[in-house]
Amino acid sequence: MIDSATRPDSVQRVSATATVSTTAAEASSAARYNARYNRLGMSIARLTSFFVTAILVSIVGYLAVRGLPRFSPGFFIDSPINLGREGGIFPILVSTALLALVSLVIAVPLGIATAVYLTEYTREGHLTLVIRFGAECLAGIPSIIFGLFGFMLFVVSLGMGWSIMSGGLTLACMVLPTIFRTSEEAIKAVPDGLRRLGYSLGATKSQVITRIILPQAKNGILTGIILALGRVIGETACVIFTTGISMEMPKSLFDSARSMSVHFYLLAREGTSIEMAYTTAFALVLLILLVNSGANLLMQSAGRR
Amino acid sequence: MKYSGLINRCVRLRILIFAGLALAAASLPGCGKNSKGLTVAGSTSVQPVMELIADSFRKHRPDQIIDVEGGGSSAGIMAALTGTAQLGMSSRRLKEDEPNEKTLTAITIAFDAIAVIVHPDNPVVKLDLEQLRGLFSGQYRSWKDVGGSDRPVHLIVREEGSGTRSAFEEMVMKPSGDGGREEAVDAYALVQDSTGGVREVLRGDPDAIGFISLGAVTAQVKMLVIDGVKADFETVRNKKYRLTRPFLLVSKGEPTGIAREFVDYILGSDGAKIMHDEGLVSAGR
Amino acid sequence: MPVDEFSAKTVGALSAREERIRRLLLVMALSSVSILALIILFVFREGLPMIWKTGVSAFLLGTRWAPTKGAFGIFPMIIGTLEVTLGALLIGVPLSLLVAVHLSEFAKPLTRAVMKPMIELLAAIPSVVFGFIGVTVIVPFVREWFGGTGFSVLSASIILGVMILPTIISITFEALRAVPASYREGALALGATPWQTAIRVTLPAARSGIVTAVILGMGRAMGETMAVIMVAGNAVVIPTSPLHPCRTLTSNVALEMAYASGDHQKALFATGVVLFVMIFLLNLLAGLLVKRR
Amino acid sequence: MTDNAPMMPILRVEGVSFVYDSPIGGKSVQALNDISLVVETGTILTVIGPSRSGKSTFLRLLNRLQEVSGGGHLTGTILLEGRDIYDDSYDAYQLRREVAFTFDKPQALDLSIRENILFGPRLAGITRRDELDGLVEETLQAAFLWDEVKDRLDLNANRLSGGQKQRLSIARSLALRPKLLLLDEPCSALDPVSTAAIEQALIKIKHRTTVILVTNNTKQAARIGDRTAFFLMSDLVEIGPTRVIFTNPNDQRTDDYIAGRFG
Repeated sequence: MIDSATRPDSVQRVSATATVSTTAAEASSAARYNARYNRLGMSIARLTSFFVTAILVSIVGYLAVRGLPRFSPGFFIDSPINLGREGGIFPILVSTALLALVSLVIAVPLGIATAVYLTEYTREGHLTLVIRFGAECLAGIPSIIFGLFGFMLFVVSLGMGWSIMSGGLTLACMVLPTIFRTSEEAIKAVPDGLRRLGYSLGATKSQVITRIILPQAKNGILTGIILALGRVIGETACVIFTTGISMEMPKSLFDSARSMSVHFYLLAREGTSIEMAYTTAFALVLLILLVNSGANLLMQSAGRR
Repeated sequence: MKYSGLINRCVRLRILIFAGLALAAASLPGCGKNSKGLTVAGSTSVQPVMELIADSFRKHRPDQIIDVEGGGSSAGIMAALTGTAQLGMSSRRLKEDEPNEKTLTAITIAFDAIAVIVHPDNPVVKLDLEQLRGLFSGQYRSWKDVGGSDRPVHLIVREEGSGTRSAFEEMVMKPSGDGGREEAVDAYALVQDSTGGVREVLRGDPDAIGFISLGAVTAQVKMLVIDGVKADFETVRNKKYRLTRPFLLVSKGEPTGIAREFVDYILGSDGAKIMHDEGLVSAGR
Repeated sequence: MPVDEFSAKTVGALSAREERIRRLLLVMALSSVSILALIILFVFREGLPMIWKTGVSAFLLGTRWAPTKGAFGIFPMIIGTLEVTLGALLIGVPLSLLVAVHLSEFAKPLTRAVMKPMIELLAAIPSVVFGFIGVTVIVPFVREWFGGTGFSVLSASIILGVMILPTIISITFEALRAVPASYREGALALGATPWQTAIRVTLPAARSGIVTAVILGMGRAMGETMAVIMVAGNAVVIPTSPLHPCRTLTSNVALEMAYASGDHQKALFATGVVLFVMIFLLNLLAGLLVKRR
Repeated sequence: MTDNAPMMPILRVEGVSFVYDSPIGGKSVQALNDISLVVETGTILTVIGPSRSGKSTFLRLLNRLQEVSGGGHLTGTILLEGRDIYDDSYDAYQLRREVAFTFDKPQALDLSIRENILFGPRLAGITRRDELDGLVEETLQAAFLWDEVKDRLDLNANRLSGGQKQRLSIARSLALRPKLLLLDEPCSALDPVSTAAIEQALIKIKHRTTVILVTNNTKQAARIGDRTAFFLMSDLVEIGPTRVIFTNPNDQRTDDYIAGRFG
């Protein structure tokens, strides 16, 4: 029985002029109403969670159903034949990996270095505010604009042509704001006490950064990198303009290449082969599943030493 | 100290990358792509057939690297202008406002028919130009107006600037003869950015009508007879089917060396055969 | 004599190394900041002159977009972007809040450990795949059940609504987890049911995190290109009903960039400028809302 | 008020004043004015006084840790064994190894107990395995923590209780083999048992490592302080042998504070 002190909201709404004391009957009906309301609310929430998870399972399932018939281990080893209507996607897999590697090898150090410099070596001021704000706005810019920026700068004026290098540099510019902002948040989350503790043990500023702050912020930074990797692998418009669409196996970073998402896009949109499009999409989702769960494991193990 | 070693290496790594980045940016303006092999870039309508021709050309000249890129006609033309690609592919005539189009030489390599397609269940079989213009300008709202069933008309067009669309607008939306003003395509027309996109929409919507390259027509869609002429290899070659547009290769000055050889190969019998299989009429002999 | 964090000097070899590291970090920070500035300048240099040339009001409020014929009005697309983004939020936000509350407040640790990574996987699926599933599943569904061509604001909203779920769910989840347990215990101690606690106490306490989540979700919806192109129909009209086709600013750029040249290409950059300004205002709004706590 | 003591002083502070950098537009805050005192080697100096009397700031100036938490302007000199620690030629990072510091809130690095202790020595370049292991045992013994953790040295230090963490931070500071150990209210958050353990440890190590202990617990000062200094509103009111300060101080304000008439 709820004592009269805790007046459930429902009773207040029923009669705004009611006196403070409620009769026992009134209180118990409110209790039943609350309990039912509570069960209703919680079950709606649980239902929605299952619904959202079901959406995911059905997407992956749909891709699997449509993609599995043509899916064989060979798919990852052979090269595409006849515009990708048959054969495998080995060169495309390699190109995607190279593209991700080049873009992250450039964007990760730059992003973390900027985050470290702006949090540790400068005082909070107008400059840091402007930079942070600029990065946030850039993170919202659609990738096609980066695509054309990359095309004009790297492909044309720097003469790199359609190549993994141009694509990698463009994708690096695109994910740099994301990595910078997530790293900065992670570094800021490190309590100041740990910094002072480091200094009190005779560590220099760079030692405090490399031995205390970065290890402590590692999980946050890793999350930023995974987000960036997801975006790089999923990118199409920007990659078509900078890396090109050649299905040949790239022999150097300056050869043009086709990433898996672009391959899926061209197969699906040009209607070259819908089945192969689904197979590629299914392989892509598997790849991302691997990367994500690998990273989660890394974070879990790093979390509890 | 395992983790601090990792982080220290990270500092050295950064120096390495930064040097690499600077080196890459500095050393590259010169060499670019053309020093090794041939790059052909441009229109996404021309790219598929160019890819097939390049495949067979690679068997013919294995020592040469042929790189076929997409990106659209404008990107192709710009690539040809800046030398990023020796040959630019375009599915439309060079526009007047294109910069110094005087320095670009255009070589017509094939004629591509634009097929008007509908859903297989659509009873309509043929249309004349005037009806086609009426449909696409939004004048006729229902299939009943052109002899079909009383169903709303769903128009599918390509995006502004695409070779296929500008050719269609020139030949259909401009009333022939009295040189009247070109009618605008109905604003409610759905826009898809690729041949596959148009076909994909048509496959699923019985009330839709669109236009794509003849080569891209498949069993899932029905091609209409326009002005009494059915589009096929013959009617395109003898110009009886009037909805055609040229596929062009553009290059800065006359193509030379491997580029010249590739163009000759395209216009030659091998190229013509591949183009024929893809529903194109070669502009060669 | 100033005693300041930056005046603490070391002596000898150690100080040389410290200074070298500081200078290296400075150079890298400057280079990445200059890249950011370079991109912003690039978009404005290409796009801004075109806005002046067609006149700001003509460009922003014009309703006819025929770039090859010199008509540059992007008002229908601004409305398209706003409608699609609003639609996505109307679908995405309620679902996300319910899921986040369930995961953070009511879910058993096992269900949380299973569901959370799966939802995060949703974020990793490339937008092209979403777009394609949209065309093959959502569009026919909308066409049968609601009529019209199926390519509409509604289809785009559904697809974007699903795409922004992981972003909003995970950030809201973190915000809810950050609410100290004492808040919940306080409410429960006063006889509130778990549902009332979650809705009346925990959610309000995490308000600033939730606002950030919604703003980031909105940013993702506005910036999305590929998926929207495939399902929205891309007609340049002001959609007066959710079943009408529409074109968003980002789709406009991605659709025509391949074939745009001269003024047409500059007009597409101008669309990029308008988009940048809209996202700029969005982030400003987020900044104000969060600080006001 | 200067003070002349017979033994060779390890630390001499002459006319030290410190003004905090005012936040933009705010009024600058005088944290210390004209402090002069001497600390003998091998003794425990306890520093007492109400909060905001500047005693913590004074402590942080002795090993230049104040620079890390906030800027300010210092006048006067601080001599460690005769050398001015604020002279440009003095390596601040080396100073912090010679003058160690433990904080009021018990804190540990997200590492194992052993790695926490060895963090400082590794930075100082000590690499030999046996020397490192020796340091771990010796400092944990000195901090009265060895028996409780000797068989779980690889446990993450954050799993320890508040009292254990504080003793660990003392062991961590001692691992630097400092000449001087500064403690800023180490027992403010601890239970009496842990407080007693720490006081025992300080008495045991004082002959090798001189101790300066800032505390708001006057009884603790009375218990273990050889000499005591009383700070009030950024002034050094009085300094002298603990017995004198607690029985008949020269200054009435010291007597009032110790008797608890104002805090």
